[in-house]
Amino acid sequence: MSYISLSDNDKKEMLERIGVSSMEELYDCLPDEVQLKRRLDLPEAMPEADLLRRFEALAARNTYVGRLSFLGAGVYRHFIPSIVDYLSARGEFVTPYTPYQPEVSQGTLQIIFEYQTLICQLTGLDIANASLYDGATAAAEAVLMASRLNNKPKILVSRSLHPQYRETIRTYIRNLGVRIEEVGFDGDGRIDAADLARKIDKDTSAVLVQSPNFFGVVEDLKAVGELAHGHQALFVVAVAEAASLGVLEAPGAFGADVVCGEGQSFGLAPSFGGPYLGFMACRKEHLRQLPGRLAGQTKDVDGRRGFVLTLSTREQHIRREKATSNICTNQAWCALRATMFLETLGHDGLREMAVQNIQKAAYAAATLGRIKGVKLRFRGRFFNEFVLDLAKDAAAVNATLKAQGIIGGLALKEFYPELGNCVLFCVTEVHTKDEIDRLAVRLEEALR
Amino acid sequence: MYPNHYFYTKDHEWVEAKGGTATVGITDYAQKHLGDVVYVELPALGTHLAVHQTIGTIESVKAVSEIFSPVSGEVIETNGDLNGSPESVNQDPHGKGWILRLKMAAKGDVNALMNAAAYEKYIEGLEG
Amino acid sequence: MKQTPFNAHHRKLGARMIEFCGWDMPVEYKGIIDEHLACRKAAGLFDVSHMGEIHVTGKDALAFVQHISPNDAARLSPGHVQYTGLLTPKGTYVDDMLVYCIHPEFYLLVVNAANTDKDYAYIQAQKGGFAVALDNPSDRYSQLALQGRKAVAILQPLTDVALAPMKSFTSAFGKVAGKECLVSRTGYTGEDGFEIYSLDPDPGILWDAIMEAGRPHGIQPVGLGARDTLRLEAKLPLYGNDIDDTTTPLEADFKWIVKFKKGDFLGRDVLVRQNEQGITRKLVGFELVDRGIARPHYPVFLGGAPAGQVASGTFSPLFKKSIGLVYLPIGKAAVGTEFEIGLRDKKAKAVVVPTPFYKRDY
Amino acid sequence: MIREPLIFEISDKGKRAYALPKLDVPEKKDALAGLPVRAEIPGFPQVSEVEIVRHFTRLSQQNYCVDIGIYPLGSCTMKYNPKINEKVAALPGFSESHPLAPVDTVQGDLEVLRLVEDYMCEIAGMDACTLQPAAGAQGELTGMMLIRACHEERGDPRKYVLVPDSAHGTNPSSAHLSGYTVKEVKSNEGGTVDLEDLARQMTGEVAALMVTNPNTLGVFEYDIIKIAEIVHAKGGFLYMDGANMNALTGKCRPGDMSVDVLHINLHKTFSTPHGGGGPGAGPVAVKKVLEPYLPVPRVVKKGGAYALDYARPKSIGRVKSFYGNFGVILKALAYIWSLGPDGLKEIAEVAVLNANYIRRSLDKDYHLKYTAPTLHECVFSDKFQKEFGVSNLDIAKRLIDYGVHPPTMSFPLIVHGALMVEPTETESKRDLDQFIDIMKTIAREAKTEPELLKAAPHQTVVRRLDETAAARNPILKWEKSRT
Repeated sequence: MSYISLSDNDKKEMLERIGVSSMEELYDCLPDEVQLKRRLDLPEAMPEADLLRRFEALAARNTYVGRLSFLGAGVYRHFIPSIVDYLSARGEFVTPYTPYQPEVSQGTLQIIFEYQTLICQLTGLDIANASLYDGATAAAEAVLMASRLNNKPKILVSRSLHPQYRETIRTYIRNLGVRIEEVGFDGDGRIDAADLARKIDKDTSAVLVQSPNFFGVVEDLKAVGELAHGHQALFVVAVAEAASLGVLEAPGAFGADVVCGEGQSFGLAPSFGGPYLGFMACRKEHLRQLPGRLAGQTKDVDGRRGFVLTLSTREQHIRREKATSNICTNQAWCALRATMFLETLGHDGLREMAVQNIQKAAYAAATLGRIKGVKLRFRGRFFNEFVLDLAKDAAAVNATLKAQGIIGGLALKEFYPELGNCVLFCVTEVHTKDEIDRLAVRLEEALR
Repeated sequence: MYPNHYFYTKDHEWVEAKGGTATVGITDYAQKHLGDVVYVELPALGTHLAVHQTIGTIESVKAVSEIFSPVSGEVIETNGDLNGSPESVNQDPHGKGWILRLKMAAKGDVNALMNAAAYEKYIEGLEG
Repeated sequence: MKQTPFNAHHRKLGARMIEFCGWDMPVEYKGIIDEHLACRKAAGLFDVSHMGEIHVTGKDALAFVQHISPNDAARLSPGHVQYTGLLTPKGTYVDDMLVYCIHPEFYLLVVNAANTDKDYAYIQAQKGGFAVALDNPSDRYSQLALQGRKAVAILQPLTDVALAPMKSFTSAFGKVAGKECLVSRTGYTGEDGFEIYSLDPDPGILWDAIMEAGRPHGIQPVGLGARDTLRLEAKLPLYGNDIDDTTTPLEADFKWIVKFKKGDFLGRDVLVRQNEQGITRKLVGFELVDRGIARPHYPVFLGGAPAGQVASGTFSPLFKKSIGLVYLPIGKAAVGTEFEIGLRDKKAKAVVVPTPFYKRDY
Repeated sequence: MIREPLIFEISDKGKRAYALPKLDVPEKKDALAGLPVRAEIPGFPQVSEVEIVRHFTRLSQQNYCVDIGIYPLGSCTMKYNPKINEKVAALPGFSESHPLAPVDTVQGDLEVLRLVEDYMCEIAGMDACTLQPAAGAQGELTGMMLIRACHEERGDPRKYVLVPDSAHGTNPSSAHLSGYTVKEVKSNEGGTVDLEDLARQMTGEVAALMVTNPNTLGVFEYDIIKIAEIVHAKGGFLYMDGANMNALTGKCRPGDMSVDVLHINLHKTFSTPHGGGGPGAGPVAVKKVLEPYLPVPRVVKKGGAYALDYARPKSIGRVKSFYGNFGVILKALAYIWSLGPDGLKEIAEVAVLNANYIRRSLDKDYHLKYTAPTLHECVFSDKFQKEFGVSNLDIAKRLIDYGVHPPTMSFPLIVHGALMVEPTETESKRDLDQFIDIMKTIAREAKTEPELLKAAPHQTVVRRLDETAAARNPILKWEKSRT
């Protein structure tokens, strides 16, 4: 297949106009010794039909798909209304570049503006950027932002922050003279207040907690925020399951200075890990240190309302090495889907969806909790994920379930050795009662 | 155009020294090249500045430039009005658009700077 | 006659200058024995800017070095240095050399002054289909060798390179006396020490700074004369004496630089055969039992019959006796074997001894 | 055209676009008790399905895009985005797979990753590749971190990174985030790296040089081999920004030019859509020496099956969650399979043909500061038009009136009033000729009626917007009070 629109005749005429005799001659400006003298060693071109067959064969090897699964851990299945797929597939949304020319990008710009508004409403903060890569990088950018704001050297993060978020933060700060310390969790699965009090000091740039945290447990943000502010540290809240914001109080209401998180729950497919949507919001006074693009409202020469990318002096294409971040391309199309998703669910729909998550997870936890050899690991209240402590080796149990066509929860040993046979289960509105009951039956068998 | 009792730097700051106090701003030439100023980042009061140390940054829509202290001293006042109306840097760079006041550490600092005539000659050179 | 950037320094120090393969070089300053012992006991500074430096760069740089060197350059990561030979297809020496891995696609070869042009021509002839660029910037390189147990103490204050942690046969870039240099923990004396390469057009300060810093430590400038006695005590071979295009690394007792397993390289087939069939002669060290000094090319007699000639020989300033190297037939080469060397009028008794003659004790 | 209101302005209680299945588990009455529940989300919209469909359809009509016409944004490679790619990425077998699923249940996904890694290595002439970076800038950051990690292991991370003054702003920014101080290397009169300046600045304290090749002027660094030699001679690494790979695929390979590490933008060269500013993907390909430091996990093949290897002690760690923007990577694979080796060579050649055709056709009407031969793009300036007080911005805005998207203007910084034109291989001769005619017309208009240009655009849903006001008092979200 080829997507070229030139006829041989066109090529001939164009070469003549340019004044060269051949395509090769166009490359005379390359030294001979670097020119590739052979064909690339790649599969021969495929017509669409063959291509599709080959991909379907590959997809068929993903036997995960179609099985009943209770995996969450930062990636969630929520029902996506069909208009989201329909509308977001429009070429006018898929094939433009970043809206550098506002007069011909009002669609994208207004949608980013609406997106920023929605994120502010959900997080309870003043300002939100146009998106970042994903939840993990958003957390890393939040940490960098904090150290720019108060240039203190120490970051405290809860051990119940998503393990991959912690790893990503470590990578981002490794060369910047900022260090990160972990704060443990207590029997409720919440951040260990005593440990936090012990570790926080005047060198602490920020305290970063996730809520609901990696174990699904909802943190006591008020208490953590007060402790952080008591030491002139910034209070950063990460949200990995954004659907929770539909019913849980906005982190901003608890004094969060920065809220960062993963927007995948808002209309994005799991898609083996990406593309997702990092979101980030902060207070007005920190605007200048917020990374990423911003759409702003203004007027045109005739006084009509319009939208533009603004405050770009924070960005690398102007400030170069002094920029707030090196992020350039972000996840605009993912933010567009999130906007469509949120506006489709609407105020009530989002809340009902979130409540159903709580209800179904609670039912699942109760049902599974009754099984012999199963204990609910943490006492803390949770959103749509919960940790079960199994009497048998978690990996073995998961293997047994898999043989029955069920993908159980995430075995935590690999991430938390101290949680030996604990498994993190996720239940959302897409799981039916029958499916939960089926899991209960199989789990009981597996533990016998 | 350029007040005679001011002193000027190659980076296009001006300084007016009265008694022990120096008022600092950017020149008309600088504001013209920067374009519409949208934001001025001011230093904290009490900051001690050495000659040519960065005072802060001044931003237009598409450009950022740093402001350097023409003289050494302690910041005793900053022009808060710039937060609300940064445009005064464009409209009145040598007056209402002033940026900060320093308690001078060494009055002699200004001797190293250009007077109006020298500065005007200097920018002609840049234009050519 | 070519002059090194330090020529004036030598003359100022009243060095005795000679022509050495086209270069105006110092042979001695205070005297060979003084310089020799200073280097053994404290430190010596050598101007070895006459050495040859050859660059091998490009995508196939490693493959090419592997082709021309019997040692395994693939074991070198950037910053590492390797002693090896440059061999003819017959497995005999064109020269011996150091290979510096500066970068996986940039290697620096350091060869003998006497052979630089010959080596470079030979290496170019091997280029074939390799995607490499070759360059011979020898005349732009200056090189000083600071050798002796005090080397670290003398050099450290002058450089931002952390010397103590440097392993032997590694190198690092850094400033020495403010000049950009490549500092390498290598040498040709058997002592600890450094070889300092610079491409600076005006490296004179290097000599002055090192001499200055070394004075309290008892540093002395060392000429080519002592350089030869020092290297011989340490049994480091000299091309032209101990190795040449008639001898192979196996015969010269350098089997360890021949890595048969690494794949093909110039002379491999011959060396494989020689290795299987076994060598017929071998380079060994000797002491003169009778008085006198054995020098290169003096005839050697085994049981009265001529058996070649002395390769290297000199008076050892450290051991105060005549030592040297000689090729003897396998079977007649064991330690303790006695033979004779013709000194002009008489035959003097010599005995095969363990080598190296000198091994540093720190 | 009527302006489309903000969704919040048409929102009203009781409207619905979404209904949930009713709760099928026994309802727990006190389910919310003890949780910090919010009473409402102030201002959050509530509209009907029809309103949403029309809202977004109308908004879509206010966007220009590749599917509409030529999009000659220099260095952005706005080529056609094949529709089959979208279909492939949407196959449930891929889109529904969970990144933490047991590896034996996602072998298809892992093979996709491995294939694309291998293809990137073959196309770029490198030894190993990571697909984790989410975009070009993150690729740069990753690449610089690899370099730093390697230097660190040798005992000295070094201090500086050299960047040519023609480089894109993300280069210095990424180097800075990796803990390096950036030094600029001058461009010579030909617009390429000044070798003397490079040699002068390239010391043992310099960790790497970041070059873009062909550079942002579209000029190929003819001395790239020499450049690599100068950098390598001091133990430094050569980083190549692969933003302009579209000019090179199948014609030459960075690895063969002694480049040590480069990033490739799948959303440029490999046709994945820009989506109005992402998502993209910025794979990083390296030579062997840097492989040990690549982010975890690595996709490895163990006994016929693919697995994820986390046991990499020297790795810099993760740069984002999971394995990269998988959906984007799928589209790139579809593109590579569609085109094959000859197709990939053809896109480079035709991209260069189109760019040179435009350059040749307009070099009388628009000033070319640098006259060296160029590949996939060419950079004009507004020098001729400046005489009539017309700037590159005015030209850009006037292009919009003619239904064409403007070229890049924000860089390279070494060309004032730049108009960086990259047509890509996508355009037909008809579209190219049309663009050329329009540019010529505008050049004439600049002489005859400059005011027309300064007031442009005239035909759009909004006209020139007051960016100064937007920056002076930022309005970054809708608030009830305002309407």
